[in-house]
This record gives sequence, structure tokens and C-alpha cells, in this order.
Amino acid sequence: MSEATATPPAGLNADMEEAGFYHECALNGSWTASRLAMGGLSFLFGSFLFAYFYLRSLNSGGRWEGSGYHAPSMIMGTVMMLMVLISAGINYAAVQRIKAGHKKAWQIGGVIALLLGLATISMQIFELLNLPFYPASSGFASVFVGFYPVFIIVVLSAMIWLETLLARSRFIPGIAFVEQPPTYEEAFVVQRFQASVSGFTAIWNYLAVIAILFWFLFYVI
Amino acid sequence: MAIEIEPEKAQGPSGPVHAAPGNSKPWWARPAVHTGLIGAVIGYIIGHWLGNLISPATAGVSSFSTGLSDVRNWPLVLGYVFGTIGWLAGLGVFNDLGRLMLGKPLPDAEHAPAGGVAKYFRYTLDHKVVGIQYLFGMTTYFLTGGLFAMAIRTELLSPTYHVLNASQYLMVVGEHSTMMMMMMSSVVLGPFGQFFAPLMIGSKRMAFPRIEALAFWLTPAAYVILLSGILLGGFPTGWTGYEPLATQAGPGMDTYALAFGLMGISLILAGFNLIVTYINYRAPGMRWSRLPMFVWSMFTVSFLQVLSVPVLVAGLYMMLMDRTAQTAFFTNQLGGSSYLWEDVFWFFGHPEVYILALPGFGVVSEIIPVFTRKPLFGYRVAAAGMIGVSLLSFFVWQHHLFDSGINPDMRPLFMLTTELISIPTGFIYLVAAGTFWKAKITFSVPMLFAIAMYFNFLIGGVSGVFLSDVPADVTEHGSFFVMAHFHYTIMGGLIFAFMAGIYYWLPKMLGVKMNEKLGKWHFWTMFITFNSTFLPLFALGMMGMPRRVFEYQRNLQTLNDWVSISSYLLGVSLLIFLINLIMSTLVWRVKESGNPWRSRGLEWQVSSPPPPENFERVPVVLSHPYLYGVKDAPPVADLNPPVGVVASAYASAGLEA
Amino acid sequence: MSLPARIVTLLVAFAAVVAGAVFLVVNYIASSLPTVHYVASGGVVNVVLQEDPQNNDPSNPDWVSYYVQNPQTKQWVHTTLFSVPKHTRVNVTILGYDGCTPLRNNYWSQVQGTTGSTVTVQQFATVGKPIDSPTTTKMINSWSNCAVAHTFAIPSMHLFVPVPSPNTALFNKDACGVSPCTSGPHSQETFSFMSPDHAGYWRWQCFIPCGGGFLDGNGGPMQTIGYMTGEMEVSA
Amino acid sequence: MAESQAPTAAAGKAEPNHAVRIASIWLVLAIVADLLIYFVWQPHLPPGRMSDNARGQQFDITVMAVLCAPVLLGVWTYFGYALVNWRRRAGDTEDGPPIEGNGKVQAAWITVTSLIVLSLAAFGTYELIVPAGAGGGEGPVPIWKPSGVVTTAAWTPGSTHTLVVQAIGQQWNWTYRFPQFGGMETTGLELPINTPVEFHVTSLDVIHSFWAYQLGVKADANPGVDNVAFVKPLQLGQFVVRCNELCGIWHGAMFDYGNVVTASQFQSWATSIQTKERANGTLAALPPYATTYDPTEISQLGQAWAKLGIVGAGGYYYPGPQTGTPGDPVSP
Repeated sequence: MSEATATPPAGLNADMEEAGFYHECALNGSWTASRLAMGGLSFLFGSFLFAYFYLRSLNSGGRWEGSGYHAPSMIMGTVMMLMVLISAGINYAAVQRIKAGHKKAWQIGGVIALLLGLATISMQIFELLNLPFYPASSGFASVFVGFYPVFIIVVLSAMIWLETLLARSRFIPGIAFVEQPPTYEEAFVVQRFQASVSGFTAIWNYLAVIAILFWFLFYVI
Repeated sequence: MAIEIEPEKAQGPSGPVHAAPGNSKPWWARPAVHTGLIGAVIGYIIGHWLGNLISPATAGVSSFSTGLSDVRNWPLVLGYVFGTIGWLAGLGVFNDLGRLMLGKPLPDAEHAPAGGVAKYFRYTLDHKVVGIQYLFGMTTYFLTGGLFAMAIRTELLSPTYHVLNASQYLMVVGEHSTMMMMMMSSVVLGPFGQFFAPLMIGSKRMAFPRIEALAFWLTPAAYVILLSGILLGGFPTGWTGYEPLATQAGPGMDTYALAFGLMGISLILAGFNLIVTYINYRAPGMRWSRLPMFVWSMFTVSFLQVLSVPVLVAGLYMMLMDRTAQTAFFTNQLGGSSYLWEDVFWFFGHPEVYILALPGFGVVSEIIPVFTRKPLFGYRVAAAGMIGVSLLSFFVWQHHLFDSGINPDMRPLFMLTTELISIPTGFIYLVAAGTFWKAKITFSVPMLFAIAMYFNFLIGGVSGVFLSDVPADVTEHGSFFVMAHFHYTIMGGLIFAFMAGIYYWLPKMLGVKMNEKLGKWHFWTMFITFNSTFLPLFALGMMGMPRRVFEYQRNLQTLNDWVSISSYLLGVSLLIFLINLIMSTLVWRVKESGNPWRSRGLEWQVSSPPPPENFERVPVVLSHPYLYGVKDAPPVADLNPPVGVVASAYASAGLEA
Repeated sequence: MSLPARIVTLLVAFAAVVAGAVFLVVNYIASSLPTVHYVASGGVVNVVLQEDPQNNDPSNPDWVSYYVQNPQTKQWVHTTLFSVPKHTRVNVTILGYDGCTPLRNNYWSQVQGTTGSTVTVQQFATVGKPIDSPTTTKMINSWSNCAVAHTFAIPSMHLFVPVPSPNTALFNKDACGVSPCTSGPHSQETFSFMSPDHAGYWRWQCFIPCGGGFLDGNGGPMQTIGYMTGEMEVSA
Repeated sequence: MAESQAPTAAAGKAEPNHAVRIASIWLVLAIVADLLIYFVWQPHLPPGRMSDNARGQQFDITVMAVLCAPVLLGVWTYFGYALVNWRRRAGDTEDGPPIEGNGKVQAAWITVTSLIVLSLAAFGTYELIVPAGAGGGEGPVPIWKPSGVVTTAAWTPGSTHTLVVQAIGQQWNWTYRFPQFGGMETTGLELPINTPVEFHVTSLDVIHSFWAYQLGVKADANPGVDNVAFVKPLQLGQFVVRCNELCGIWHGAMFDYGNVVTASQFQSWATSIQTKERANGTLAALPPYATTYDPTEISQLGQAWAKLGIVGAGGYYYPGPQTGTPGDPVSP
């Protein structure tokens, strides 16, 4: 077997070997998990997408929007969408900085991204409580009132994740991002942190795309 | 190189080291079921209060639209939601999240489950404990659902006289069907999937043990919430929850949506964890072509769960929003559509059927090579069959709607896709047929159940072909024929496979043997009474008896009585099983530490029950688990590989620096 | 955790489960409704029902509800289960205390299945005070006059009877507020039918979507035995 | 059957040819079963022979039984044979022959099952399209109609004109409207023999399903949707109508009986009801015939309310699309 013929690196012991193996598993797992989560979330949001187009095309009772329909505030909707977009953009840019070892830059970017995300959530809740239509007044209103709480919960979960990353980054010396830390244990911690950051970045970028998509559906067309 | 000004701290790179939460606290102060219950009660009270608080806020909405439901749903729904959160908080599910949010490192609690029996009542992260928890949980849920089934059959003893009145009958039908459908999705994936996922792929751990344990601890909440529907008058819709009847229904309907939704989340989480584990945590040498068939089935089922169940969760959420926030997703006059529910529900509902069927295929495919002493015939075909079934299952949901008037012109297409799915399903039979060819069959109890599974599922599968054909479906749709069909696939397939799995794997899981003699009694009574219960239902359906009715034509009474009496005997048979399970595991405890079936499966290469870390070292898998009868077959794995072999299987920058 | 402590815990948990199960069973039994038995005298059975705008029984939802009069005690029983002997002429009297609601399907305005396909209707200002003389009619239009409160229907006997609402002006002034109603404006409707030839259970129901607050008015009392639907038992 | 060609390569010296044995047993069983199904069982198979759809479905079920019986028997014969012949004898601890696969067998199996499945799908499609939807609900605009359908404003016996019957589901009874008889409505269903009938199935509240069992008609009754199904009754007699979709507490009791009668009997039955309902005012009280009804839109109701100055006991129904903003006082 090919596995059995390789020569072991010098100075390797069984515990180190095993730690390395599961470390590698965890790094790959982090990548898989974030992509899989995107798949599951796509089906969740896809249900609302389906509901949107289904009810829109059926227009049952002539009440997809109804004759006395008031659109939700375009300004608020656009601002909220942009905040998610900017938050994702800042995080993405900050992640490029941390790869170059600028931990502080990422931390600042992360905090801004976090605050923008939380601001979006607050603004979204405010909008839901002050809508110009009742939830049952039309199909559009139903999908609108139904979709955004789900989106809020998902964004909130992402923000909690970002917060844990920020909290964790405090204990990782910035130098560790550019230089091999003295022990494997420390190297593992840094690498896992990086894997988690990259997983988060992927999900948060994905959610920004979702935000744009539904903004387009609810506010533009 | 960037210059970082970082205060040097006397601490590890992962932050200050905290003392692991040891057993220093007394047992009652440590999170377990009792603190979970306290949390649930507190959470319920908070949620109920909050619901009452926001009810007036939506009262204007309600009076505007005349209110789609007169019942005050907010306090109930929020009570249950917060109660569930409180239950999880009481169990200590969020403790680690709190640590993470403070930047503290997580204690390694995966392999140090404290205490003897007590660990089974805690939020324990060891996948082996979770597997046992699932095993007893699922058995409880299954038997509860079975009791409801017997209540249904009691009512159907007479075409007119009512033991249960009309609403009680619907309540019992709803409880039985929802309990079975939501819980039995995990009946194999829970106990065996969680217990054997790492063992079969040669891993010491799961990818996300916290998610795994959370998936289990959601099931008792779902169970209790669903049963609490009885106190609220039940729900009249059965497990399909058809709108707009569900919007019309009383508060029991909320328990349906919440319980099914929680169980849905549990399924998503469990599947998510398994997929990541299977992809990334396989031992060196555990190639895709060496994966045990059971792992393949769990893998494909997990994909179905992660991708299709979110659609159900979204649908149930829409139902709850209609009932609380007064949206109108499913109300035709207000811009919604009852068709929307049918589409969303069945888009989940058909993959759900395969979520229920595939684990059964996996279990029997795992068992027959052992007891025929032959390699599994056509390994690739078997894996391809499972993948094919799970892919196709996303494209057949409209066959539940053949008579509904939704897209009638699409019926030929869905007829075709539905019938196509019998090709990959047929692979399972090809594999079995090849494996039995010139075999050396041992009729052990697990093997008997596995053979019975093939027998029952064949009837279920062939009757499914009748249902897939639109003209024949016009007669059979929504009748007892359908009922018989899916009981043959789920009970006859999945539950028989579950039983096979228990008899096969219990020695591994608990280190004790099930009683063989009682096992044989259980098998023969269950096999005969099962067929005697469900075979006549095909005839009843063909003769014009719809599902979920409490009155039927007088000429159908004889058959119905036959079925009812058979179902009681089936209950007796399951009682034998229950006695066997309890006595074998708790009283007799005949030790079994080795490999009683002489299986080549990787899980059997370690002692029974498996050691805390599963394997002493990361094993290196050397060959296929099914190489029975192969001369000079290499051992399935090297359990104690020389240092360096594992390391060379992965490329780690850290180690090669 | 010591062994005795564990055993005690398990026992307590077991006791809790048993207590829960007993509670469920007791709750289930306690929820079953009484049946009012009518017996024939002179080949005729007189069934008396009442429709109330609200049920005041504190233990139940305050939905619109039917009441059945016990023939011996003349007490109103909050149930919708009653029994009549088979193959007997049944004279039904329904006292309608509830205001009008439009039918879902105005076809049910037509009287069907009673002797002569008619009902006899009289309006009362309060008990014992008629304000008009009895009239016999084959149909009470629910839409154009909004004169129907509920219906009484035994579908499998093809018996469908609209029950008129009380005089609107009087009803708006002093509708009966305490159930079972013993005073206040009401309508009185009488009709007859022959009970079936064999024993069994016949469901009866209202076809007015009177479950106010439920989707299309069809939930709640409409789907709850003891309110706007029930069973007529035909005894041998 | 594919398994009859199972591997022979590993057969021992003195061993019998298992494949031939299994195939012969199977062949005999399959032929006997198929003959029995086709010639003995077919006339008794549901849903009977009362209408063109019922006959079509009976034939369909028979054909599938004829195809499926050999499959079932094949698997049973094979496994029965295997369980009898290839048991492990006492004291034998050896493993079986290590057959990991056989390309020919696998290819043959896949080919045969695919052929069976594809031919079933083709057959089912033909049986669906040619008899115009096979009695299933086809939505508001049926694309498969019986040939030569002529729908006229009035139906007369003796003509080949289509009779239009609307089945309205409501919790918990079926009513039927006959637009060709002045839009009269009944609770009973009579149909003329040898006449094409066009069912329009709809609902006033929740989802029901109209199932005329002996006629082979099944169509869901959805609120606000017109679901069309065709049938041509070919035998006199009684048929059962059941609700086939769970619709609430009395779903189980929502059944009725209908009759297929001669054309002239039907004519007099329908006209008598039309006359009666015209006389007692029911026809005038009914809303105009439409393919769907919204029970919350009652045009006469506004007048009635205005006249009475009240809001009904069950409350008003939905207001029109609102023009104000939340917080405005609600006006019915």
C-alpha cells in the first residue's frame, strides 16, 4: 500500500502525528461545513423565492399586491441592503489584511462589519414593526413579512460567529499570522482560526448576495 | 514581515487556560435533564408572557383581516419556542457558545463523559453516548406512535360505531402519523448513524460533536411538544398539514408545526455533522471505494436532510406566521395559495420518503455479506443506487399531486421520473441477489430481519409502481392502498432494518447480547403479523376506502376487523421486542466483548463496547470491509500503524516545516 | 452521584412519566360529552335545541354553541349529542337566540328533507311573547335578508334546515348574553322528520360559517363537537 | 429476468445448473400467474366497469399486475431457492465464493429494469392522454379532452352533447350544480348513461377531493380553483362519492351515493328539481353559475347589512384591499 511505504519525517511521534491528522481534518471540515451550510441555506431561502414567484404568478384573489398597495420604503430597503454589502466588503478586505499579518486591521474591519450587521438587524426589525401594510393584506406582504425574520435570524447567527472570531483573535499574537509559531499547538490554533475566518467570510459574502437578491425582489421589481 | 505590537502574555496561544469544568460541583448543580426541565419551564413562562405582550400589537392586524384564527397563538408559540431554548440552555448547550464569545478555549469534553448512567441524561458530546441516547429515544417514540396506531385500528373495528369521536379520531391519526414521520426519519440515522459514523470510517471523533448532541436533545422537546397537542385538542390535518385546513385548526396545529419544525432542525443538524465527518474524517486509506455500504446510505440520506428539510422548516414557519403574525401565505382570498403549501410540503415530502428508505438499504447491505459469508455483490452498483435514488427523489414530488389540478400537463414527466427511481432502487435487489448466490447463509436474528426487509420492501416498491401510474393512481390515490404501500416501505423496510440493526449491533454498542430465542420469537411474530396487518389494506384501498376516515362501507368490515386484530398481535410482537431489549440490556446482561458475527467491519475490530476514543491510534485502512472468502485478503485495517504512516497520508505545512 | 441517588432520580422520573400519562388519560375521559336521550311517547319524539351566541361555561371557549334540552328535567345541557329511537317521527324545535350570518353556500337557504320540505317559524320578543304568528316556509334566504343564524343539517339523511335569526331590531337592543338563554328575542322553528330505520350514529352540523375569527368562519365551533356540530344516535 | 442469468463461472463440478433451475421454476410460475391475472382476475379488479375511465383503470391495473407479477415471482423464486439451497450447513465455517461482481449480470439487470420501467411509463402516458386524463383532475384548462365534445347551453337527452356538472365541496358535504338546467343545485347526483360528462370540481373552504369510486373519477376540490375531469358512464347503477382529502372533523362521514340512470330519467329528475327550486325561490337566491366561488364575496350582503345596520354574528369577511395605513380605525 502506498500509505505504508512513505518515510516518516524525523522526530515525529504518534501523538503529534495524530494531532496533525485531526488538525488537517478539522481544517478541511471547516471548509466543507461552510459550503454545505450555503447549500442548506439556499434551499431555505429558495423556499421563499419559490413562494414569491409562485404567489406573484398566481395573483390569487387579485391580491399579489392589491389595489391599495403601499410599497415598503425604498430608502430603508436600499440602506439595509447596502449595509450588509458594505459589511461583507469590509470583512473581505480586512481578511486580505490579516493574511498579510495585519491583525489589527482585520480586527478593526471585523468590528465595523459586526456593527454594520447589527445595525442592519435593528433597522430591519424597526421596518417590520412600521410597515405601510398589514401582513395579511396581500401575497407580497406575506412573503415580505415572512422572509425578513428568517433573514434576521441567519444574519444574527453570522454576527455571533463574527463576534466569537473577534474574541478569539485577541489571544492570537499577530506575528503568528506571518511566521511559523514556535509550537505545533500554537500553529494549529492559528490555522484553525484562519479556517474559521475564511468559512465565515464565505458565508457572509453569500448572505450579502442573498440580501441583494431579495432587495431586488421586494424593492425593485 | 509585519511588525505587530502585541503584549506578551504568559498564556497559551488559545487564551488563558481555564480549569476544565470537572466533577467538583454536586450532581444537581451540573446541567442535566432536570436543569433542562427547569429551563424549559422558565423559558415557557417568559415566552408566554412575551406572547401576551405582543398579542395586542398584532390585534389591530387581527381585527383588520378578521383574524385567520381566533385562538391566541402567540403566547403558545412563543412559550414553546422559548421553552425549547430554555430546555437547551438548562442542558448546558449554550455554555460553550458563551465561552467562545468570550474568546475562551473549549474544554475537551468529547472523550471524558462523566459518570455511569448519568452521562446518558446529559448534553454529552461523545458520539457513542449520543447513539445510545438516540437508540432509547427512538424506541420510545416508535412505541408511542405504535400505541396511537392501535387506537386508530380500534376505532376502525366498526364501520359506524365510534369508540373515538370524530375529532379524537383525527387527533389520534395526526399524532400517530406525525410522530412516526418526523421521528422515524432518525430511527437508523440517530442510533446507528451517530454511533458508527466515526467507528466505520476509522475516526476517533465527529466533526461537530456539539451539533450532534444538540440534534439529539431537540428530539425530546419535539416529542413532548407534539404530545402536548392532545391537551390542546389535537390537529385535524394528519401529518401532511394541508392548508387552509391547518389555518382553520385550533391551537393543536401549532404543536404540529413546532414539533415537526424542531425535528426538522434536528435532522438538518445531524445530517450536516455526518456529511462533514464522512468527507473529512475518514482514516487514511478509507477511500470512497472502501466505505461501508451503511456509511454510503447515511451519507446520501444526510444530503437529502440538509437540502430538503430546510424547505419543510420554511413551510412550517410560513404556517406558523399565518397563524400568529397573520400573514396570508396559504389563504387564497388574500393573495396566498393553498397550492403553495402542497408544493413546498411535498418538495420536502418526497425526499423524506427516501430519508426513511435509504437507511434501511444501508443496514441490510451491511448485514447480508456477514451472514452469507460473501463479498457484497456489485459494490459500485449499490453505491450508485443510493446516489441515484437521492438525486431523483428531488424530481418526483408532483406525483403526490396527480389529481390536485396543479400542472396537469406535467404528469407524464413526473410519472416518468417516479418510475425511473425504481431503477436505482432495483440495484439494491441486484446487490442482494448477487450476494446470495451460492452463499453460506446463517439464519441469525439480524439476518432474518434483513431478509424480511427485502421481502416487505419489494411489495412496497412494486405497489409504488402502481401508484406512479397516473390512470391507476386515480383509483389508488389517497386510499388505503397508499397507506399500505408506504407502511410496507417504512415499517416493512425501515423498521425491519432497524430491528436487524439492533440485533446486529447491540452487542457492539453496549457489550451485551440480545436474547436469541426471544429474538426469533419476535421476528416470526412480527413478520407474520406485519404482513397480516398491512397486506389486506391494499385490498381495502382498491375497494374504495379512503385514508383517515372513521366510517367506511359495511362490506369492508370483515377485512378491517382482520387488520385490527392483526395490529394488536403486532403490538404483542413489539412487546416481546421491548421485553427482550430491556431484559437483555438491564437485567440479563450476557456479556459480549468480541466479534460474535465474525464480521470484517471496521467497527468490529475494536472491543465491545468500543473504548472511549474508539481506536488506540488512527487506523490505516487496508482493504474493503466485505472481502469474505477472498484468499489472502489483507486485514481490513492496521489498528496500530507505525509512526509516520498517518502523517504521510496528509500534507500539513505545520509538520513538514 | 451515588447509586441510591440515581435510583431515586430514575424512580422520580418514572413517576413523573406515569403521572403525565394518567393526566392525559383523565383529561381525555373528562372531555367526553354527555348524551341527552329522548324517548318516544305516542310514536313521536320531541327534540328541543337552542342556539346561543356565546357559551358562558367558563371551562370552555366562549364560542357560539348549540344546547340540547333534557326532556325530563327541562335543563339545557351543553352538548350536541342526543339520541332518538329508530323509525319514529321526530319533532324538532329549535330556539334561535343568535343573530344572522350569511351562508357560505346560499343553497342551504332551502329547506330539505323535512316532512313536506317545510319549516314553521315564529318570532318572539322574549320567552312567551310572540311578535308574529307562525309561518310555514320552504326557504329562508340567508343572503338577501340576512335572516338566517345557523342551519341544522343531517347530511346523510339529506336533511338541511336553515334556522332564522331573531328580529334584528330587538336583537340589537337586548340580545341574550348569558347562556343557556332563557329570555331575550329569539326565533322558534319547528319541523319534523322520520328517524332512520336502523340504529347507528348520524352526524349533524351547521352550514353557516359561524366560527367567527377563524379562516372563512369554518374553524373553532364548527369543528368541535359540543358546539356547532354533533351526533344523533339512533337507538334500536 | 436478469437474476436468472446470474454468474455461472463459479459453478462447481458436480453442482446442478442453478440458473436454469431457477429460471424454469420462475417461468412456470410467471406464466401461470399472468394467465390467471389476465383472464380470471381482470373482470373483478377495481374500480369495475361502470364508466370508460373505470374500464381504462381496470385495464391499466391489469397490465401492470401482469408486468409486476413476474418481477415479484422472480425475486421470490430466486431468494426462496437461495434460502433453501445455500444455507450454511452445521460445522461449516468456510466463507462463500468471493464473487464481487459480474459485469454481464449487472448490465443485463440494468437493461431489463430500465426497459420495464420505460415501457411502463410509456404505457401509462398513453393511458393518461388518450382517454382524456383517465378521470383525474386536470386543472382549470384541461389539455386532454375527449374527442368530439360539444358543450351546449342546454342539454337534451338523445344528443351526444356533454353534460356539465359542477361538484362543490364544502365542510362537509358535496353539492352539484347543473348550469345546463338553469344553474340548479342538488345534494344528490344523478348522471345519464352513455353521455359524456364534464365535472368541474371546486371548493368553498378547504381542500377536498371528489372521488366517484365506481366511475373512476378523482379530482381535488381546491378553494378558488376549477378542476376539470371527464367521464362517460356506461352502466346503470349506484356509485359512491367520497371525499378523498382530509378536510376536517367530518371528513370520514363526507360520503354520498349517486346513480347512473337512463337519459330520459335523468332529464325528468333534473327538470323536476329545476322547477321546484324555481318555485321556492332557491334558484333566484343562488349566485350565478361560475367556475369558482369566493364565499367571502357576497354581493347581496352589503344591501342586507345596510338594511339591517348590523355586522353579522360571525363578523364581516375580508375587507377589500386596504388603502389606509395600519392604525386607522377598521371599517368593515
